[in-house]
Parts: sequence; C-alpha cells; structure tokens
Amino acid sequence: MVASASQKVTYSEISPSEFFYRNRDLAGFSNPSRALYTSVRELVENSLDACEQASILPEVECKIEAGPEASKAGDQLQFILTISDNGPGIEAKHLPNAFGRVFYGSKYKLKQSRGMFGMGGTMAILYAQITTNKAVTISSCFDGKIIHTLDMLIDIQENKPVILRHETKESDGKTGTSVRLTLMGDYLRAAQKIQDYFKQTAVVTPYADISLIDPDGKVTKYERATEATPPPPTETKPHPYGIDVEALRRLIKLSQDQSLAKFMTANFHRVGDKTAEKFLSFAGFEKSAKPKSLSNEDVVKFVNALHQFEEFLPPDASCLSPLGEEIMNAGIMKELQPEFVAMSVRPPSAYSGFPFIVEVGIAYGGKQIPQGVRLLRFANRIPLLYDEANDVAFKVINDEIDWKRYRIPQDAPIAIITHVCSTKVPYKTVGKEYLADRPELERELKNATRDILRKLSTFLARKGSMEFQKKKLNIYGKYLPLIARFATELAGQKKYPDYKILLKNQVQEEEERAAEVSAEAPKDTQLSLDASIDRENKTLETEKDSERFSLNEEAPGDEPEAEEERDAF
Amino acid sequence: MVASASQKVTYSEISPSEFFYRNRDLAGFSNPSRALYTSVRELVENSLDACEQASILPEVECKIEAGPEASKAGDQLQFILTISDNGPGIEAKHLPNAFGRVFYGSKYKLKQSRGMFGMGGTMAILYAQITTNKAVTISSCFDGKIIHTLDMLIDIQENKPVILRHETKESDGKTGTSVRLTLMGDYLRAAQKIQDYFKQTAVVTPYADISLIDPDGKVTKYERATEATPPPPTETKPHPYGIDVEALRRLIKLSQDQSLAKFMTANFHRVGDKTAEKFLSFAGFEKSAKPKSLSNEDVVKFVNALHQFEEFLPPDASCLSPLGEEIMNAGIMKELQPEFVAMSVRPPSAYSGFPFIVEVGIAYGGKQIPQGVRLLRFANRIPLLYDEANDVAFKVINDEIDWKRYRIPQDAPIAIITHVCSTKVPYKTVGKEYLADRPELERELKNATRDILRKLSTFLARKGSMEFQKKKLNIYGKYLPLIARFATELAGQKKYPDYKILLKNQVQEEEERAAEVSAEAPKDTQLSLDASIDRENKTLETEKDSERFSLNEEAPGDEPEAEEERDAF
Amino acid sequence: MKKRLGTNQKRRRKEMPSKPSKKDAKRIATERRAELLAQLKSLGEKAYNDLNLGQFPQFAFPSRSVSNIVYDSKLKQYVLGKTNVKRSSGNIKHIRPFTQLLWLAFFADKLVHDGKTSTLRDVYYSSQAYNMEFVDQAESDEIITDLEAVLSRAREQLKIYPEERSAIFGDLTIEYTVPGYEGNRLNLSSHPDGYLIGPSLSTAEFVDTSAEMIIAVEKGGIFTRFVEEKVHKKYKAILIDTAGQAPRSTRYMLRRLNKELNLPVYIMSDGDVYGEHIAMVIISGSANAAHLRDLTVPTAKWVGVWASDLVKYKLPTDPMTEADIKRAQELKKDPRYTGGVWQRELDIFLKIKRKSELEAFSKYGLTFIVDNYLKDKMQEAKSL
Amino acid sequence: MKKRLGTNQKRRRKEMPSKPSKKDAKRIATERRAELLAQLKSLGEKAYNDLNLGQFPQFAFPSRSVSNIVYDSKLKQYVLGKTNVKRSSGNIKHIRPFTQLLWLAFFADKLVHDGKTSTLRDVYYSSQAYNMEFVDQAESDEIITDLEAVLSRAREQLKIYPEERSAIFGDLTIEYTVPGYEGNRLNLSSHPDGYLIGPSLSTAEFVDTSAEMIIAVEKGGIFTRFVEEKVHKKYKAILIDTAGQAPRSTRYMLRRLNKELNLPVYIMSDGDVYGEHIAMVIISGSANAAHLRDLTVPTAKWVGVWASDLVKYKLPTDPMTEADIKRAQELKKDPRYTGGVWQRELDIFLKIKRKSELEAFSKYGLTFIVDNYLKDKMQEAKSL
Repeated sequence: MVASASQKVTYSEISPSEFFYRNRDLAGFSNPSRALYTSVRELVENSLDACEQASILPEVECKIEAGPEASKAGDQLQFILTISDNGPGIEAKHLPNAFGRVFYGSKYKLKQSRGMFGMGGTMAILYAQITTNKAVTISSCFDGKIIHTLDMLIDIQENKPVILRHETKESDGKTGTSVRLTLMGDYLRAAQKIQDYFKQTAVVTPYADISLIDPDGKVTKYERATEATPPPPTETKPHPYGIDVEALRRLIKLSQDQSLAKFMTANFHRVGDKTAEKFLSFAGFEKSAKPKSLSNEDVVKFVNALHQFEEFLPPDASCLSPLGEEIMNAGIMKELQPEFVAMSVRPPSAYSGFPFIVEVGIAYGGKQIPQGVRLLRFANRIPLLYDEANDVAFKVINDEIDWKRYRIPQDAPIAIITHVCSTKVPYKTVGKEYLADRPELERELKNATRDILRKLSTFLARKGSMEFQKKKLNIYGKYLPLIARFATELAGQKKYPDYKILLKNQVQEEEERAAEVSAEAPKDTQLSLDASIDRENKTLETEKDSERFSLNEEAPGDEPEAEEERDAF
Repeated sequence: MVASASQKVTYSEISPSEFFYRNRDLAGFSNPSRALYTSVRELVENSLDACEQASILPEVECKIEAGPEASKAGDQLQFILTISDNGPGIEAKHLPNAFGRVFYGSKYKLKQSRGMFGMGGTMAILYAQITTNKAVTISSCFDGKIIHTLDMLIDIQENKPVILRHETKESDGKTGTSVRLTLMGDYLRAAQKIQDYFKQTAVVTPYADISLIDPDGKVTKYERATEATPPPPTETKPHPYGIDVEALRRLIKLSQDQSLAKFMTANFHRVGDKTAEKFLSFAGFEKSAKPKSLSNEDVVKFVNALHQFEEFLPPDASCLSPLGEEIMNAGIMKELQPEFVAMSVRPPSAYSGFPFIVEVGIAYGGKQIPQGVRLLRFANRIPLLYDEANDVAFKVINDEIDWKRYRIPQDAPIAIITHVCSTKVPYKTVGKEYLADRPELERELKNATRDILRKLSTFLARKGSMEFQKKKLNIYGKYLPLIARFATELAGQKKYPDYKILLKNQVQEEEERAAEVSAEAPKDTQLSLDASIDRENKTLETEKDSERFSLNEEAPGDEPEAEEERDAF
Repeated sequence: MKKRLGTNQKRRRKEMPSKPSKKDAKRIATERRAELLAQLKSLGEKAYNDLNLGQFPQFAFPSRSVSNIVYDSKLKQYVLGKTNVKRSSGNIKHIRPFTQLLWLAFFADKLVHDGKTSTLRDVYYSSQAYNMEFVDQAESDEIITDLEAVLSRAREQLKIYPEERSAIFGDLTIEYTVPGYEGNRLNLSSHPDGYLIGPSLSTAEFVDTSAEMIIAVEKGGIFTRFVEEKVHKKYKAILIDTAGQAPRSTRYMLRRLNKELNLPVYIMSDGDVYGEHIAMVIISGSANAAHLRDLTVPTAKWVGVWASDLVKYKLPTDPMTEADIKRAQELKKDPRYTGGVWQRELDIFLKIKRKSELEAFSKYGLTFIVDNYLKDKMQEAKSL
Repeated sequence: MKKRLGTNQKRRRKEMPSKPSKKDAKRIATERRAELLAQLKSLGEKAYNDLNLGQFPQFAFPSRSVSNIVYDSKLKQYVLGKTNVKRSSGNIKHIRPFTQLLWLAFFADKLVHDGKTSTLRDVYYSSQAYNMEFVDQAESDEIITDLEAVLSRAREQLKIYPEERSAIFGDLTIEYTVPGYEGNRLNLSSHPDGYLIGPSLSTAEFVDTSAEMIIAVEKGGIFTRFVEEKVHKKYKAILIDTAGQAPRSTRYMLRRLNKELNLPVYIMSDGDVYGEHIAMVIISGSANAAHLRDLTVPTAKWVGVWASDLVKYKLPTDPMTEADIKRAQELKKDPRYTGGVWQRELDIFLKIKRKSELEAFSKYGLTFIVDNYLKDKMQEAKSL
C-alpha cells in the first residue's frame, strides 16, 4: 500500500454539557435503572449539602411517581421525580445556571461537600430532558419571602439554560428548594439500590428527616434521631503539599504580597512566619524576594521544594466535618440496633495536601445484623453502593487485618461502617463509587479498623468472663467430689475426706483472679482460662493447647511443641 | 439546634480544562507513573489514528529522555517525551486548539477511532505544564511544504492555548506531526506497562513501524510485518436504536426535509423508503407529516417507537474498521510466534444503536506463550492493560465458557486476543481501561470465543490423532504375541498359533477408522480412543471411563454408572 | 505332627450331618481341583483356536453394571441378570484388559497346579514376570473380579487371598487339607486369643463340635471379651470375629458352619447403619459379589446392636453424619432390607439420628454386654 | 483341659535358659500383681491424705515433651529426661485431667483385682459409669499414657490392650497363665494360618522350642508365604507377622523370645523408610514409649528390604512422595540411626528416591523371596 492522499480531517469544539451528554455513562447514567438511582442520589445529596452548609436540620422528601402507562418503553417507564428540602434556597439569579449549566456551581471550593464535580443535579436534568423532552420545574425560596418557580430546558450544545416560564409567589416564611423532573427509568431494577441508599444515608445523617415515597405511594420515613449536627465545613487555604505549578502560578498572579514569606503565610494552610522562613531557607529563596519576581524555573523549583520539605504541619480539620462519635453512634443504633457499637475517629491526615479524616464504626449482634462481616462505606456522608471489591476499605478489611489477633469468631454478626471525609475524596470514577488506595488513606483505615476490633474484642472477652465465673463454680463442684470418691476407694478407706472447704476457698480465689483478668482483657491468659472451660463444651483441640500451656507454666523446662514433634511411631 | 441564619453560598463557573485539571485522576493522570504511561499512550494513539484516517502506513517514534538530575523530586524525575509520526499533519490554523483546548478535536464523530473523548493529547500537555511549567513544542507539516513549529502553554482557567513562539521552515516533502513535552514522571514504575503497551500495540498494528527509545537510549523496534491495512473507518449516520430525544430534536432542527419518510431515509443509518414507511405506520405518524411539525410529546413518542420497532436493519460495518483475519494473524505470528493460531471475526452487531464488531484470536504453544490462559484485550486497536478483572471479556472467558467441552488441557499455553471495534466503545471510565458488560457485547464475545476454542480443539485432536496411529501399531504389536503365548500355555499346546495376519489386518483397518475420525474431530469417539491409548501412559482414571464406555457400546443394556453406584460393600 | 481331639468329650457332641472320612475330604478336594483346571484350560483352548482361525479371541461374561445386578428374592441375595458383556482382543479399547484376563487365567492355572496361594498384591506384582503390567493394584483387582465372573468361581478357589484377618474360637475340631498338614486336626478352643481364618482354615474340613450356635461379632475387642466371659461355654457357641465387614473367606466359613454343621448363626454388630449392613451382607451377600454364590447365610439372625437398643439401654451415642444418614436412606430402598427388623431399625436410626457401638455397653461395666445384653438378645432372638 | 506337647520331639530342642516350673510361673505372676496393686493404692492414699489436710492433691510424673525425650546410647533407646510435670487439682486447667487420671488408676485397680482385660475403647466408654467422661478416645488414650508414665508400667500390665492383630507361627510350646487356661500348653506350629498375639499369648510362659531364630515380617501375605514355603522348617525359625508397625505386645513378645530363649531376631520389612523404621522401633523402641523399658531388642538385625536391594534386585518401585523424603531426612538426624546400614540405606533412599515392598519380589515368581532373597539375606546377616 502506498500512502494515499490525505483524507479531509475536520475539527470541532463541543460544550461541557455536550461532552457529558455523549458520555453520560461516565457520570453514572449508563442505563435506565442506574440513571434513576443516580438522579435520586445526586438531588438528595444537593439538598443535604445545602442544609448542612446553612446549619439547618435537614428535612428532605423524595417522591417517585409513575408516569402515564402510555409512556412505557420496554422495562422503562416515565417517572416523575420530586426532591424537596428545607434548605437555604438558591438566589433567583443563580437558579438557572446552578441547574442548567455543566461546570457551574457552588462546589468548586476547597471544602468538604457531598458533591465533588458540581454537575450531578445538572446531569439528572439533562438526562431527564433527553429521555422525555420534558422541562424541569425548579422552585426555590431564598429569602423566606418569595418563591421563584422556573420551567427550564438545557441547551446542551451551548451548555446554557433555556427558561420557559418564571413565576413568583409569596412564601410562608420557609426557605427551601424543590426539583421536579420527568425521566425514563427502570424502577423495578433500581428499587433495591434506592432503598439501600436511603437506609445507609440514615445511618450517617441521623439528624435528618428523610422520607421516600415510592411509585406505589408507600412512604418510608427515616426520622431524626438526634439534633446534634456536625459543624458545617468551611473553606480552607491549600496545603503546601497539594500545590502544583499551575496552582502556584495562579496564587502569585493574584498576590499583592511584597515578600515570599508573607505570600506563604497569606496563601498556604497552616504556614506561619517560622515555617515560611524555614522553608524558604530550605528551598534556597530569599524570604524578602517578591513573589512576582519568580521565573518559570523558580516556580518549578519552589513547587518541588514544597513537596520535599518535611516540616509543614499536617492540615487541620477545621475545614472538615466528620460525623463524630455521638452522631455516628446515634445513626448506627437507630438503623442497625446492635448489641454493641464502638467508634474510632482518627486524627486529621492528608494526602497530596488534601486533608481527610477517617471514622470507622463497628456494630455487633442484635437482630438486624446477619452473620459474617458486612461493610458499609461512606465518603463525605455519601453511601457507596457499587463496586465494593475495588474499594480501599474492602482491601483493608479483607487483606490487611489479621483477624485472628482479635479472637473474634469468624461468623460473628458484624457491620463495619467506614466514613472518609475530605475536601477532595479520591474517587476513581465520576460515578463516585469507590475510593483509590492512596497509602495515607489505607493507613488510617487500617488503624481505625484495628482500634474498633480491639474494642469489640474487649467487649466479647468481658462478656465471656462473666459466663466464666459461673462455669468455674460448676467445674470445681463437679470434680472435687469425684476426686474424693476415687481417692477413697483406691486407698481402701471408708469415709470420704472433707473436701468442701477446698471448694469454697478455691472458688473465692478464682473469682478474684478472673475479675482482675477481665478488667484488662483480651489477653492470652484470659483466653487460655476460657479455653480450659471450653473443654466442657467438647472442643478438644483448644483444650489440648491450653493443657500444654499450663504444664509449661509450671515446668519451664518443657517445650510447647511436644505433641507435634514427637516421633510418628 | 435551631436553624441558624444562612451562610453565604457563592457560585462560580469553571472551564473544561479547569475541571479536568482539578480531577485529573478521572483521565488516568492519578500519579507520576500512571501519568507518564497515559501521556505516552494518548499521543501514540493520536499518531496512529491520524495515519490510519489518511491511509498512511504508520511510522511512529516514541522517545523518553531523562531530564536533568536537579529536577528530581522523590521517585519522580522530569522526562522529555517526544512522539513523532508520518501522519497527514494538522493544518496550522487548527494546531493550537487541537492541542491546547479541552473538548476541541477531530474525534466527535460517529466513526471508529482510538480516541473517544478528544482530550487525551491536551491532557498530556496540561499535565506536563502543571508539573514542570514548561511549554510544549508541536511541529506539524500538513501540505508537505512548510513545517510549523509552536511553543505553547494552556491557559487552564480560560481553556485556551497561549502561543509563545511560532516558527516555520521548509519541509522535505514529508507530512507528519511531532509533539515534545516535559513532564514529571516515574519511569521506573511505568516502564513495564509502557513496554507491554507497545508490545501489544504491535500485535494489532502489524502494519505499523513503531520505535521506543527509553531513557537509557535503548531502542526497541516493532517492525512492520505486513503492508495490509484495515480500510480507514468512515463516518456514519446514527442508527435508529441510538437516537434519544435530544438527538432527534437536533436532527429535526437541521432538517430541510418535507416529509417524515424522507427525513428518516436522509438522517438514519440503513433506513430506506420501505423501512421508513413501515416504521411510521407502526409509530402512528403520517409519512407525509413535516418533521418540524412534531410537538414535544410527538418527539418522545417517536423516539420510544424507534426503540421498540423491531424491523430496522442492524448497523453495517462500513463505518467500522476491524483488523480482519489477515492482519490479526500477522500480528500474532510476529509477536507471539505460536504453534497454532486461529481467528474468529463476528458479523457486525449493535448496542444502543452503536455498531460494533468483535474479533477474537487464539494463539497456542510456541516458546513465548506461558502455560495457562492469558488474555490480551483491545478496543479500537488500543491495548487495555489495567483492571482486567472488571472487563467483560475476562468475565466471558472465566465464567461463561464451559472449557471442559473443548477438552483443552487446563494448563495449555494459550493467549486469547479480543478486539472490539465500535463507533463508541462502552468504556466504564475516561481512563479507557475496561469495557462494560453490555449484553450484546457479551454475546458476541462468547460466540467468537467458542468459535476459536472449537478450532483449537480440532487442531489439538488432529495433532493427537497422528500420534495415535503410531501408538496403536505398538499396542497390537505388544499384546497379540502375549495373547498367543498365554493361550498356548493354558491350552497345553506346543506350537504358537499364527497371529501375525491378524496383526496386519487390524492395523490397516484401524488406520482407516482413525483417519475418518480425525477429519471430524473433536468427538467423543475420537477422544475415547485416545483415552484407551493413554492407559499405556498410566492414567487409570480416564482408562476406566473408556473401558466402561466401550462395554456399553457393545452391550447396550449396560448402564454407564455401574462403578459409582455399586453397593459400598 | 498329630493332634489329639479336644478333651471335653463328655459334653454332648454335635452330630455331624455327614461325617466326612479323611478319604472323602481328599476325594472331594481332588475332584474340585480337576474341575477348575478343566475350566481354565478350556479358556486357553478357545483363544488358541480363534487365533488359528484368524479370529480375534474374546471373552463373554455377565455384566456387573448396576442395571444388571438384580435381587433374587428366592435366594435372598443379589445376582447378576442376563446381560452379558463381551471383551474382544480385536477392539483397541479391550485388548489390554483382554490380555490381562488371559494372563490371570494362566497364572491361576499355575497356582492351582503348584498348590500355592497368593495375595491380591502378589498378583499385581507377579504380572511383571510376564511382560504384563497393571497401573496399580486396583486395576489387577478389577481383572481378578472379571475372572471370577467368567468362571463363576470365587478368587479364593483360584488360590488368591486378600490380606484380611478375621478370627474364630470355640469347640470345633477341624482337619487340614493344605499341603504338609493333610489329615492334621486341631481344636479351635485351644488358643483363647483366637485363630486367624486364613487359607488353611478356609480349606479345612470340620470334624467334630459340641457347639450349638455361632455368634459372630464385629470387633476383636468384643471377641476377646466374649472369650474372657466364657460365652463359648455359657452358650455352647463358636465365636467369630469378623473384624469389620466380614471377608469373603469368613462368610464362606459361616455358611459352611451353618450348612454342614446345621448351626444357627447370630450376628452382633455396632449400633449404626454400617453395623446393620455388616449383618445384612453375611445374611444376603453383597452386590459386589453378585456374580458368586455360596457366600450367604440366609437363616442368620441379626440380634444387635439395634437402633432401638440405643434408646432402650440409654447408650452413649454420637450424632449420625450426613453420610450416615444418606446411607440409611439408600438402604431403606434396598430390596434386601424388606421386612421386619431391617426397616424398623433403619427408621429408628433416621428418627433419632444417633449411632453407637458395642463397646458403649462398658458404660455399665465390662461384663454387662455378656451378662445382660447378650442374654436379653438371645432371648429375643427366639422370636425373630 | 490338657494339651500334649508338640510331637516333633526328635528334633534338637532349644535349651530353655531357665525352665520355669508351673509353680514358678504362678508365683512370679502373683508377685507382680501384688506390687502393681500396692503402687495403685499408694496413689489413692496420697490423694486421700492431701484432701484431709485441706490440700489440693496432685500428681508428678516425667514430662513427655520432646525436650525431655533423650536418647540413651547405652540402652540404645529413647528415655525420658529429668524434667517432671505436675498436675494439680488446684489448677482450674488441670482439675479435669487430674480427675481422669485418678479415675483411671481406680479403674485399673478394679481390672487387676478382677483379672479382666479391657481395650482402649472400653476405657473410653467405661468412664461414663462413674460420671467421668472423655471428649473422644484420643483424650482417654492420652490419660492412659499419662498413667503409664506415673507408674512406669505399660498399659498391658494394667490389663488394657489395644485392638491390634499381629500373629506368630512356629515350633514353640507355651503355657497359658490366663484364668481358665492356667497350665494349658499349646504348640504354635499347629495352626498354619498363625496364632493371634492377644492377651493370653502375651502373658503365657514359654515351655519348649526347637527354633534357632525369630524372623519377623511386616505383612500377613509374606507371613503366609513363609509358612507355605516352610521357612520355619528350613531355617528352624519362629515366624512373626508384625502387621505393620509392631504393636507393643508383639515387641514385648519379641524381647522375651530373644532374652528368655536366647534366639536371634531378624526383621524383614518393606523397602521404604517406614519399613526401615519398623525394624528400628523393634530394635530401639519409639519416642512415644520413652517412658517404658522392656520393649526393645537391641540385638535384632534388619535384613531387608534395603534401598540397595531395590537396585540390586531390580525391583518394581514407586517414586517416594514428598512426605517419604521428608521422613527420610528426619530419620537421618535421629540418634537411633547412627552407624552402618541405617545411614547407608537412608542415603540410598534419598539418592534413588524410589521405594518398594516385600511383595515386589513376586515379579520373579512367588517362591523367589524365600528361595533366593531370604537365603541371600540370611547369609549376609552373618556379617552384620
């Protein structure tokens, strides 16, 4: 083949909404069931975010109504989805763009929120429009006085809202936003995930009142269990470790500061005079140098130095809004009703300059939790329901925890709840389904998980120790009379010796010992004692171990491997 | 808690390049090693796409040079990456935007290409810029006369190129493009994936000359093995099944057609007068109705009907460019040097209106392929190297193929090469690493895989059958004399009977039978004969089976379960 | 060597139904041997003639596949049906087992001629002297069973014995027929640890006994206990330890004791479904040996340990495993298990889902099993 | 009942080193019994007194952990070292096994008093009569071994026998000491299938023999072959079938035959490391029984099947498994295996990595093992 004449190549530009319209799978709208689920979720999250930013106790209602039968196509059906909240509302001037423009929103900040990409709501509206050609209706009251209601379409090619109707009416003083859209969906297939989503959301937002009204009119209410709310997250300055060349250039461009030292304290998270000075000396810059005087090469050098300097303080948590023990406890107790619950909230940490906090809870027993370990994952209070096996938390719990250490029975009924909050959650996809295994995140998850497992282990050991007391009494009561009998007969005596005093003494003594031990459980001693009790439950293996152990205690010359290494014959 | 006064909420818009700058993990730039790999890959794919669109036999060079030691930061180092091709070049007026603007490109068409999202090259340049602050240098000659060379940065906030230098010089008549950028990367960690990438690319583009020059100056050449190229893909009209409400609205808006019938034949893939008429009657529209007269509700009704009408022809393959048997064969022979290779090219199929073709090849034996089944995945000629376990092809091969049917030994050295080409490959992420399990795709992969396994099975059976002849001769030669001896002694005779004629006859007869059988292998008979040969190799299990089988053949009253179900005592 | 008769001649001796003279014993043995040798020779002649005619020699024998194993309710045992299988040297798939079978006939012929015995294992190795080979012993065992089917004779008649070790004890005088011991007599109560039932005892003739019954038990420990507690005297019994599932030679011995001496046989096995089946196999034979006769004692009685005894005697028990339960359910459908005690006890096993064993009676002291249980059972047996 | 002596009195009879009279045998047995009973009683008295003093009774006995098992190169066997373990009823972890041990002493005392034997399994069940229980037989077996260590006596002296079935054959006249058979004599060549070595044979006294050696083989099939080929006559040998690893009672019997009758012992086992170890355990005892004496025959000779024989006789072999190889490597480090043939043959096993067994000689015909191999080996044995 000889190269033929060039074919005509044409170039074109597309808008962001066009891009996501064409590639909607990327945002979680890959099929009618997933699209319905994603729409519900994105809009509910917008509502919760709005309430929490405004420190309002959230009240959110999600209503899914079936459209007319005629609108059916295969397993799909038109659904009318209405999400209403009591949030702060949106100013009328922002209303069209906030919902009708991709890459426009309130979430492009270094601040914790459920939304990350600022386009979930718009994508839901876009998807509704391209499947049903119906306008979305948005109502919002921002000032408590006037409710603005818009009927709106999106001009996808231009990435801009097209307003069909704009009405106003008086409010009764309440603020809030309501979005009503009509989309093709597959509720039958999506129902389970939607229910899971609400159920799990209720675990981490026990301070919210959430109602779900399904197409049959059935109402499921997730009622407020506490009025305690996490503090609203605030915006933060970037941490030095998170700065790249582009970011530094932008900061310099905006900066009015006269010296690099001042520039640093003014623009970087947790950098004071002392740290700035130390850093500049480390990086080889004059502290009095003007930021704008840095050359292109200087900027790169500066950034590299930022990443290598080891004395920056870790980011603080002020910009983060973890749930905290109280709220998480309330959520777990309310939704899972376990016999035992424990929490571990890790101190703030950071990856690539983004602060994050890991919180892990464990729930054990009760009637709701099935046997085996169940994992509930959350990131910035969003339940993550898909692709569990790809998630870093799954990896940690399955591969990196030595469960044997904690002596928790394999089939114990356990739910582990992980919550990662960050100004930037390291999702692997726009669909927000699982977290990347960043080493820092992995480490924190591991530490927190170990912590809660220790707590559960202690609980189980104490629980066992109570039963231990009773059993011990039984054991002495059982064997001492037998010993007396066999000794008497073997010795050819007539009268039994008086062994009852021994019985009484021994039991008191043992009780004291057990009490001490259980106070610092779980320990090998405790478990070895337990094990010897277990003989009575016919578990010979354990029994033999403990037997050998005890012999060694008293005859230190003995070696514990005795049985295994003995000659085969 | 009482709802406090609303916090100030601020809104802002960001540009597409800003979005992907902030969320670069989404495009495969999550860390320095992955970023280096992705950059190489995106630019090489741009080059190959360009050549193929222009029917030029590709020559691509990829050079990775280490930057100065001083630019080192941790495991990262500055690398200078230069990708040059002999493609058609890019017109000077498009050059800045093609490389400096996200969502600008030549790939937003219903046409098969490696690129899908039109932003890989720009993302590589953007990533280079934010890590090293260095301009990219782009040279291109489009007309064979003048070479334009640009030094360029991207204004990320504005999503537009900033040209620092523009030079021209005369060309020696050759067209082509070269991109040279400086980025922070981790070559040590990326090296293996980069090498795999080139090696696998060579398998599916045996008509390309590709060179890789690594930071040590080592040159790896993947030389052209054939001049046959797949036909260049062409653009196509959308298939009715792929139309949504938005798409239909746009088509109507642009249409000058006076009737719906004409509108359909003019705008839809493979819709002629007859089909259009049938459809319109099915959907309840007048064929003479004017497209622009459709109401919003009509549009939805029309689209739903499009999705439900079952008589549209499937998309044809004219817009697709599968590799074909010849090229795939050449690629596999060249890179894997197997003992046996077979291909299966499926007829065109479609999902959601997007045509696709599945091609699957199998390579067996030889010195390069290790034992066990190895899977090489390709989509639109791109090797997919990450997240294999999530891919639909992995699922098909591991869960949906009944390998036992094909009687291929478990540890046989096998490589399976899957290639999916489509105007829209259903990737699950922007990073283009694995394909979604669309049922239509799954079905085609399954059929093709079964086909190649049948071919391999036949090959192995034939191979076995040749060895079988020799063995059979040996067996009769071994046992007949023994039979003669034992019969003679047991009967108390002196002279051996003449068994040699029997030996001769039998062997001829068997040879004929075996020849017949092997011609239609693999069948149970053939394999059962093989099995009885295997006795000699001391594989008792198989042997017993075949024994029972043969007894049953001749005594049909017998049941094959005899052994297992017999009384335990 | 000469042995005197046992000294307890004052007891009432069991009348031998037909007291064989020494000569008779010898004559019968000689006749049997000649018949067997003729049968083996004819196999060789047939193959020899076929070869000379340019035909592939072949064997035909009854199929041993499950579908051809049928229950003969008159014989009260499994027998093979009418389906024959053919094994032809002309078939590439058959030629190897055909040759093995012919070799085995040749080898057995030598054994019988030379008056030697061999074991299953010996056969496996002996083949190598003739350029024949077996992949493993399972393969040669299978061929031995094939030859049994071809000849309708048990392998023991071909002088091939398994390595099994059951034992006998009691007042029975036997006369050996094995080379070197012909005519020697021995009383089987002289060694209280019991006599191994090996090739020489299997082929001995019965001379004299005072016993009135046979009691077969499943285990050596119980056998020793019975000897120690003088069950042989208390019940005028010959005791047999089957050592688990009774080997064929022991079942053959039991049948002869029953038929030739007209002694009733009582079986006492562990209290589980396998124990029940051990009794059943003594009474009605096994499906595996459906191609053979003379291995059953249809009048024998299973007296325990029954499932109902587990309850009645409050024995220590273990739970039945899944496999135990499955086995019980299979046996319920087995035609040998029709009627009375068999079905009833299986039902109880399946209901209580527990099992036990003979030693469990030690819970009540070592002698309980003899002083109480056996006594109860022998009483009960009268009504069986 | 009375037994005549064996009839082959014309042969040269082996002189009994000290012919025990019937009276002597009885006296010795009575003395032993009294000593044992006293020992058991003192255990009971100690516990009784402790209880009366308000102390928790305890047992002390030699530890059987590996670190306390040491090789005594004089005795040429493993013995226990000086470390003692204590088992106290005052320790919650010990009270259960302590009670079990005391119960077992009590139970053994009853057995000895009543002159009864019992099996390991009987002991497991008997406990239930006394509100004692064992989780499984492994647990009661362990306690039995503990009591052996406490008393330094083998369980057989306590009348507790395992269910093991080794056998003996040859010209040896014995006299029983078991109840009901006291004074009865039997010649062990009278039953060619062999005599089981059970409680009564284990406790019998030796009266007379013409044998000049003992040949112990590992397998019943070979034992039968040896009888059939008249090895007992050709070599004036008493034949013993150890039935695999020789049971303790058989090792005790071998020792007595060796010591009391001054007969050399030759051992022929399978051609693998386990066969080699079977021979070694007869000669030097096992680590498991390090707490006991009188179970070894230090002068016994292992004559085959050696690894070198596999090569020399071109025997059919199987490859050694991973486990076989590991075992061989362990044994190489075992102090019992120092010197000559032991190390040499292990080295060859490890080099050729193949194994074989006694029946493999059938490759050369059934009589080869006696006519050629045994002959060669007995010749060779003279130089061992």
